[in-house]
Amino acid sequence: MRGLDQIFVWIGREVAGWAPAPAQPLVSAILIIAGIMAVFGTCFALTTIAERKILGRMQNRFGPNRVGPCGLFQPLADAVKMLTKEDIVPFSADKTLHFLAPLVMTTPIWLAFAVLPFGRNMSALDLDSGILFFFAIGSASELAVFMAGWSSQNKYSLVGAMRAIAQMISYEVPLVLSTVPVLMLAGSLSLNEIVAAQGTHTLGGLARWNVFTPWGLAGLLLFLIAATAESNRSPFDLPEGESEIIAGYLTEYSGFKYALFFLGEYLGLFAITGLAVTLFLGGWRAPFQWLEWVPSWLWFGGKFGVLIFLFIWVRATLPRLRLDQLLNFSWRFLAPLTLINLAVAAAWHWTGAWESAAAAPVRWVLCAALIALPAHWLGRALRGAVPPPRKYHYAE
Amino acid sequence: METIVKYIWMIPAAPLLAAGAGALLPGGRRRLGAGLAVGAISVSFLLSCAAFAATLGGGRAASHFRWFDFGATSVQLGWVLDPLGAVMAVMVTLASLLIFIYSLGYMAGDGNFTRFFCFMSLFAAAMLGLVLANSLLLFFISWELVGLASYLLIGFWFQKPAAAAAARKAFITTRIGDLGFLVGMLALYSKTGTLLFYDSGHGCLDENFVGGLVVSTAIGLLIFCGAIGKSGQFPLHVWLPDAMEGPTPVSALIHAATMVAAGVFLVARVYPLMTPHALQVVTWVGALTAVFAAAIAVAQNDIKRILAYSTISQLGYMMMGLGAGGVAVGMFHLTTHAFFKALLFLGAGSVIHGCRGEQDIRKMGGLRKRMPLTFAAYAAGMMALCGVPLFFSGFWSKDAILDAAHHWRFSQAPFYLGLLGAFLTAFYMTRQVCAVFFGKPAPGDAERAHESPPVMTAPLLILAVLAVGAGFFGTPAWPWFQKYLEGGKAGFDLSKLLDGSALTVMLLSSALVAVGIVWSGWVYGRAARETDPLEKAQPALFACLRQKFFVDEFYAATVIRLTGAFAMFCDWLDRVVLDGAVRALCWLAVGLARLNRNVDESVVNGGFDAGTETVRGSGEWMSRFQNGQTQRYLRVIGLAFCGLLVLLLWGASWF
Amino acid sequence: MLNEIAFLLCAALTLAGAVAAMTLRNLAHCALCAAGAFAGLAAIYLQLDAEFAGFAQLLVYVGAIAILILFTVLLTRGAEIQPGGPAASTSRGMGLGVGALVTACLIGAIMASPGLRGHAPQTVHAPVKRIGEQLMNQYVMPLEAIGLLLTAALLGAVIIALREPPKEPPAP
Amino acid sequence: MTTPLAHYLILAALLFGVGLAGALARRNAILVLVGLELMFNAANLNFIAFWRFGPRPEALTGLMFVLFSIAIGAAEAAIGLALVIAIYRHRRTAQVDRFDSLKG
Repeated sequence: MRGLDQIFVWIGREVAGWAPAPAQPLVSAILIIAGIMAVFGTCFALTTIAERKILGRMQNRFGPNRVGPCGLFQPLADAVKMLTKEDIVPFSADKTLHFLAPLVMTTPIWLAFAVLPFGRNMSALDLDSGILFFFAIGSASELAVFMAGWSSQNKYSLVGAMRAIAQMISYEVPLVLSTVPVLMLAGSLSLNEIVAAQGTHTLGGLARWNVFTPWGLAGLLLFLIAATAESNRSPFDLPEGESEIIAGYLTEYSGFKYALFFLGEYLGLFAITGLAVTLFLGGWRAPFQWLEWVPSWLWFGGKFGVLIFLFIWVRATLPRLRLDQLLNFSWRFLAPLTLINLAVAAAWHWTGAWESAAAAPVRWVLCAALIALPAHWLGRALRGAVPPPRKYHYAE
Repeated sequence: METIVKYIWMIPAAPLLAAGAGALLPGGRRRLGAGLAVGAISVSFLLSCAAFAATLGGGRAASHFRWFDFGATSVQLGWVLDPLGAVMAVMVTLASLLIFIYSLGYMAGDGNFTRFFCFMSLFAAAMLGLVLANSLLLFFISWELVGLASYLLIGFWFQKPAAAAAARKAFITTRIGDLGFLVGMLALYSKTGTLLFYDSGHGCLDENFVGGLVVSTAIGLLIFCGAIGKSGQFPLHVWLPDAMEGPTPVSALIHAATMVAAGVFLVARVYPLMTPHALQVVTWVGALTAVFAAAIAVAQNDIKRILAYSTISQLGYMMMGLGAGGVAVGMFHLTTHAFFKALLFLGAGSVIHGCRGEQDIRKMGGLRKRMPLTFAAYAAGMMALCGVPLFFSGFWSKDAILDAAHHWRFSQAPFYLGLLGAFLTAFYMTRQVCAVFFGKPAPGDAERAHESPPVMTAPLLILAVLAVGAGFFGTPAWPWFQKYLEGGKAGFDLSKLLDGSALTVMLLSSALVAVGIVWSGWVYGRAARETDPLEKAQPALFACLRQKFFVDEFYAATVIRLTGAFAMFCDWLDRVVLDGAVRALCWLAVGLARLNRNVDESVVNGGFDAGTETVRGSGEWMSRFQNGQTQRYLRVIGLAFCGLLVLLLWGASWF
Repeated sequence: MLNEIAFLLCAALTLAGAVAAMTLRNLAHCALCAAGAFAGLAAIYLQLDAEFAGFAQLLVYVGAIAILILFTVLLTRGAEIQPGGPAASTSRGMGLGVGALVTACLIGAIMASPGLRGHAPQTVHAPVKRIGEQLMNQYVMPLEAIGLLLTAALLGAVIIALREPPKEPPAP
Repeated sequence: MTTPLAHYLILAALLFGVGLAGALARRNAILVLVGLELMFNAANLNFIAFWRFGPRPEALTGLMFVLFSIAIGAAEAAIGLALVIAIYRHRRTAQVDRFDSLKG
């Protein structure tokens, strides 16, 4: 089983070993890059079809089922369609920026995968400040969105871009802040070390994942909410709202460039899901000690899949928010709560010194209450901030 | 004792807090305001009892603190705990407590109930501060605060013009005495450099104090001036009868039991400063006052006024006792008097309350049946005041004074004056009791009189017990009180009662008292009400007595008229002489100003105009650089930076 | 050699971005070019082994300041619409002259400094942990001050940019 | 590591010059601010370079300075841009040579 766990590492080392010695680092790097691009490219394709199928199930219809077995080849058909479509550039558009925007959207996202540990010994780049790198890279997508919205010279595009940027900036605060407790307790910015910090086991062989602590659970929920907004997914997809601003900054894009945007968005989702898995769900670690024999990359993939399914499920469930609701939610609920979560993590750390056996549940309940009560109150305050329900004067 | 002295500041602090809190209360919170006052004074009472218990073994303890630095010297204030202060504190707090409780009933109908208790608490705090002060300065501060509280309470019903005038009169008259006190205090400070009473051998009352006899006499007399004012001694007694305009509990507490006794206490406190010469003056003043006031009391008709003159007279006895016999004699009478006089005033208050505010004894009568409890208590007080032998406290304390006066080595006159006073006291008190409680009720309010509520009668009865019992602590046979104050042990010896001179004095005074009571009872017990029998017999003398020997009129004719004339003269001086001088100066100034203006306009302005033109011109020239263009500023900075860089890097070789 | 090439590339990106940012007419292009220059600079930091500073530069300058500038550009678009007036300031020549002069001075100073030549860099390692420890120990006061400054700046910016409420309520 | 220190310094000087020239020559206040930021960055580059080539790089002094400087730069940009927006609201212009109310 050890061999299966390390099979990708082994393959990479063997392949690189055939190359002449000076070129070995380069070959190894190319192999890793190719591997990541292949895996997540496939992931992209599979996710599109999975999303459509799952949405279909949830909305009581079939979803795509014509191409290939059960419609599995639908992504290929879509790709062909996209690539053969006419690439329309508006007459008054800023041509350069219009061209650059999808590239700026997609390219940096690939870099973000470099620091994610996909399995044991399977991270492309073990950066000391990995998570900082991750967020620094992520900021490029905002520029891309602006470029797309601005260059199209279309007021829907511009409004969409403004909304998207406002939303991304607003939700970047809780996104980053919700990761801080993890960094704080792991004592490192390196993602590998964060996974290592979750590697020990506690009673019954249960892993010490962050999600099993009150602050970790709250952090994961906050992180997922912020991540949903950060990747412009429903219910926070109003910058791309088709019915309101005809897909926002994507209005003037078609064909290959549109596909690139699409790819960029999904890759962003993947990257951030991978980060969530790494930070809160123990990365490639097994949940129980006696499950360690399952290959680590399989664990990572499994958790990744569950979270992706969660995103799709949320998309099928919740309606789109209004802009003021969106911003209020970020600044008046998520951001304060992440700060409180920071304090809760500190309290958890301090109470770690409690000796007795009975202390563990007490500690758990105490910290959970510390985060749950503010959440309750902030939620109530938020409800008051929403304007009263609309009155219909003529349609009764 | 050393430990408790550190906490006796709490005794005055508790009512002070209550006063402060009461001042902040809204007027409607009656129960809370009164509860605060009563609670605070109860706390003080308990603390005082503790302090008293600590002093039973004798001795003295003091604690002080620095108030402020005054140049090189620091002014110290402090508290002292000794038998003198402790017995006074217990007496004050007990009387205050009883009178506060009594006031709950007496003042129940008043709209300013809360304010009343606030003022009363303030008074209690100041009085206790005075009693426990270990510094003449703190004593003086409390003394003046007591005066302020007295002023406020006399004028409590300030809607009545008479009350407002009485408050003013009391305040101003006592101020005259306080002026002497202040001067005496300053003289003492300049002489001794300290105002602390006891300071482990360095206080002004400690044994090693050496002062010249002459100066010391002067200081003692000046301080005695304050006592004259406060204790209503002749010739500054005029304010005390008028002070009866205040509510009756006020009269009982302040103007009978405690504050007016503060003068006596003052003399007792600074007794080591009193030279024999000074004490002689004290004795004479006391003796004169005792007879003088008792004589006036015979002819008064207002129930409270009679008691007021009686108070003056008794204060005279106390002074006489201090002067002739010493601290213990005076203080003993002070203590017993406090109880029975408070009792009498409260009884009078009960009577007035029952008669719906009537104060004239001629309009009362026959109240014995309608107010039995009040009558019983009042009779006890009356007999104590008269000095009915053996069972009443007044007998023992007054007798001690008479005994001391009998043994005075300078003169026998005070003794005879004292005997005369005792007779007069018995006479007027019997007259009053007969008029109020016996005979037929006068038509009007007296017929509908009713007994007071228990909240008023209960303190009366307690005071009656005290008025009777307090005397037994200082009989010649068992002089516990005297020995306690002087720091000795009292032995029980009945034979002292039968000691030659003491027995003589006792028998003599008892006989005089008996004569006074019987005669007065015979005259007034069956008289018709309209005209006083004495008036029919001696109209001239009676008129003289009724008009209080014309002292007020005398003051009006002399002091007040003189002051008025002097004020007129000052007015004239101000209007004619000073105004004229000022006006002349004004004209001079105006002339100078005219001249100045001319010079200014022609000479100075021209110069300045030229100067300002230059400044403005240069400013305009300079403002061209300040054109609001930030980029230009930045440019200049850049150029300057280049210049600086060149100068720094390559400039060194140039120089 | 590789190092030199990397430096030259990054330097070229930075300078080109800066020059473009300062010369282009379209404000949005200017802002994006400035972002490019910031990113190039971040790359140079990385090349200088200042990993943390490089990522911070990227996060703050590209992720935040560039976006802020873009937002401001969008919010003041009315200024662009106004006709007339050159893009450059009235005293453009003088400005350029002063800029060139300062640059010349600086480069002259660098050239004239003999101490700069032949200075071999030492190998350094600046792990994040040590940066954090230093921030929490030696530099804790500056850190707190910076936190305070940022909070003040945040509030100040919000207050300055706040739209003033209308003076008179609209008539009903 | 063969690139000499002087190259970094010259790059910083050029960046500074470009920023200064832009800040002096452009009319739009936003671009003036961008110029200022560029100058800021040039200074930061100098710090990093001197830290790297300095005698005691393990002290992290230059790095720390740059971190704080970046934070200050962010604050400066936020305030500056807010000011530009506020001025634009009042005067309908973002041209620096029109902001001359403080003219003497």
